[in-house]
Amino acid sequence: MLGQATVLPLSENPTVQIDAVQLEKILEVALLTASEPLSLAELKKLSDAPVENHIIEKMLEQLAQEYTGSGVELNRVANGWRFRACPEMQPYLDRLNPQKPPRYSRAVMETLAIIAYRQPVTRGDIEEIRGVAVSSQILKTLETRGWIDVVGTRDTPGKPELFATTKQLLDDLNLRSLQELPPLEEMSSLLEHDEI
Amino acid sequence: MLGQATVLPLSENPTVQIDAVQLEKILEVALLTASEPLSLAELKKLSDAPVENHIIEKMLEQLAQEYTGSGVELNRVANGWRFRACPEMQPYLDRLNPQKPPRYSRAVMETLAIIAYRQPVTRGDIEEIRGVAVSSQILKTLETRGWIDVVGTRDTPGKPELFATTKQLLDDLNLRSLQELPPLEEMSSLLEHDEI
Amino acid sequence: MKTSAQSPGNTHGVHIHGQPLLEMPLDLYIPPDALEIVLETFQGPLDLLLYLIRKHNLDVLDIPMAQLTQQYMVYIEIMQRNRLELAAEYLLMAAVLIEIKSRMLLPRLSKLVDAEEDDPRVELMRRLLEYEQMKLAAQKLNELPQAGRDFELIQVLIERVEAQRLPDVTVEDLRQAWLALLARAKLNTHHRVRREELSVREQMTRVLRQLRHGEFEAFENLFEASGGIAPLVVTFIAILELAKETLVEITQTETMGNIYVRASHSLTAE
Repeated sequence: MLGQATVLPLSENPTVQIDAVQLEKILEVALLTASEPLSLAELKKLSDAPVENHIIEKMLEQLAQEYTGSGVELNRVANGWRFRACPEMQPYLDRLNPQKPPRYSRAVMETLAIIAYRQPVTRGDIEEIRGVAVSSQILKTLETRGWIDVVGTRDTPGKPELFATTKQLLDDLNLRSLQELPPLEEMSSLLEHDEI
Repeated sequence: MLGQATVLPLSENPTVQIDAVQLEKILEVALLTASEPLSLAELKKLSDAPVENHIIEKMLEQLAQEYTGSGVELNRVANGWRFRACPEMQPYLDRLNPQKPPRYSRAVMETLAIIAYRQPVTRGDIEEIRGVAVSSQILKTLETRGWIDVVGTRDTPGKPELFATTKQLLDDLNLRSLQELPPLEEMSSLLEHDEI
Repeated sequence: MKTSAQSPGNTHGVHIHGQPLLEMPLDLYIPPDALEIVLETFQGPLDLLLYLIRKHNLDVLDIPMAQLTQQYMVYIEIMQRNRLELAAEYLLMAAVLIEIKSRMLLPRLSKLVDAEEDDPRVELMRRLLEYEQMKLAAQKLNELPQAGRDFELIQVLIERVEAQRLPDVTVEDLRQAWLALLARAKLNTHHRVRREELSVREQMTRVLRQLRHGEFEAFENLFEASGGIAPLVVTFIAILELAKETLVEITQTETMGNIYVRASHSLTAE
C-alpha cells in the first residue's frame, strides 16, 4: 500500500536522513515476502541508517492501518510482525486448496492444553491429569508441529523431560504471549454448573 | 489495496449480481497467499457467481496497476498470475536472508592454486601435479569467473594452451601482485619438515 | 473470536463428533456400533466419570458413590462384552471407586477430624475438576483460529533474478589448496615440487600476455623500467625461462642489433 506514507521524524539525530516512504515500502515488501514473522531487530536491518525501535513500530502500525478493510492484516505475534489473510477469507481460499490440514484429536488437544497451562510439565504430570497414558505419538505430533519442546529435565529419579510450549504455537494461534490464551474456567464455575 | 476498486460490469447477464469490490479483494488475498501462480480457471473459482474471463483479467490488470510503485508486482506468467517482490528490492531482502555463498570444490581450488603458483601452465601440467585428470568444467568455471585465461600455447605436440591468472583474480583477492600470495618458500619448507 | 466446527455452545456436556450426547440409556438395548463409537470417544476413566456426573446431574462436591460406581461398572461391563480394548486405567478407576464406596460405609473413627478432610471422595473430586478444567481449555484452544487451518499466511515470491552468486575465495583458501597439493605431493615422493620465485612466474605471464598479438616485440619493450633494478632482473630471468620452455622465440638479425621476441605460437583462438 503505497502513496499514503507520511514523513516521520526518523531519528532524534537530525543529521541522519532516512527516506520514510522508501523505508515503509521496504518494510512492507520484507513482511510480504517473509516466511516467518520478522522481529524488530530484523526489520531494523532494512534501514540504511540506524533507526530507533519506536520509529519502526510507528511505521508498522501505520502499515497495519493501511491494510484495514482489505483481506490481509499485519499482526504482531510472539516472534515479531507478519502478514496473514483474514480468517474470513478462508472459505474462499479453501476453494483453491480443498485439502485441509487434519484436525487434532481430543487427546492431542488435551495434552497441548495441559502443557500450555501447566508448563513446564513432564509426561507423568500430563498422565496424572488426563488419567490415562500419554502415547509417544501424541507428544511427537506436537513436537513435529513445532508447538512444544523439551526445556529441561526434572531433578527426580529417571530425570523426566519437561515440556513447554513454543513461540511457534503462539505465532500459529496469532497470539503475542501465553497470557492471551483463553482463560481457564474457574473451579467455582465448574462446581456451580449443574445443568446440561 | 482496497478502496480504489471500481465497479465493473461483471457479467453480460444482468441478473447475476457480483460484488466487484469484494471479488477483487478475494483475488488479491488469494494471489498473496498462493505459493504457485494461479490460473484464470482457478481464480474464477473464487467468485460466488460465474464470471467471464475478461472480467477477471480486467480486475487483475487493475490490481497490478494498484501495486505499481510498491515493492511488489503482480505478473502474468506462463502458468497464470502471481505476485513477486520487485527485483530492485532484492538487496534489502538479502539483508534478512544472507545466503551463504557457494564454495568451489577442492578440484577447482587446487587447479586455481596450481595456475597461480606455476603459471603459465598447461592442462597437462596441472594434471601432473594433481595426479588426476582436470575436467574442462573446472577450467571453464575459472575462466568464466574471469580468474584465469589463456596466454599462449606451448610449442609441443598438440600445442597445449597455457593458462595464467588474471588481474581480476588479484582484484578479487584484494592483492596488488602475485607476490602478495602466501610465499612458496613457506610452502616448501612445510614440505621439507614433517608437519601438515 | 471465531467459532469453529467444534460446537462451542454447550461446553459442559459430552460431545461426540460435535453433537452433544444427551441420551445414554443405561439398562436398555444399545446398538453395539454406536456404543463402540461412544466408548472410543472417552478420553479415559476421568472423562467417562465426568460424563456420568454431568449427565445425571450429580453434585461433584457430594458424589453419590453408590450410584456413580454402579453406572461406571455398567460401562466397563459393556466395554468388556464388546471386547473393546480396555485400558488398564478403566479397571484401576473401578477399583478406586469401590474402595471409596467401601470406606464411606465404614463408621468414622475420629470425630475430631474435619469431616471434609476425612472424606475419601476429596481426591477423586480434585482430579475430576482438574481434568474438566483442562478438557474445557483444550476445547477453547481448538477453537482458536490456527495458521494453515483457519487462516493462511501471506508469502509473496522472491525471485532471485540476479546472476547466481559466485563463491568467495580468499587468499587463505588458495593457500589451503596449495598446502593440500603439497601434502599429497609429499606422499608421491617421485613428484618434485620445485622451489621457485613466484615473481619470475608472474613476469613470465606478463611477457606472454604482452606477446599475445603474435608479432615480434622489441626486447627492451618487455621491461618495465620504472620499478628499479630488481624487477628488470626478474623480467630478464622470466624471458630466459620462457625461452628455455620454448614458449618464446628470441631473434637477433645482426650482431649487436635489436633483439626481438615473439610467442612461439600465436593464439589462433584469440
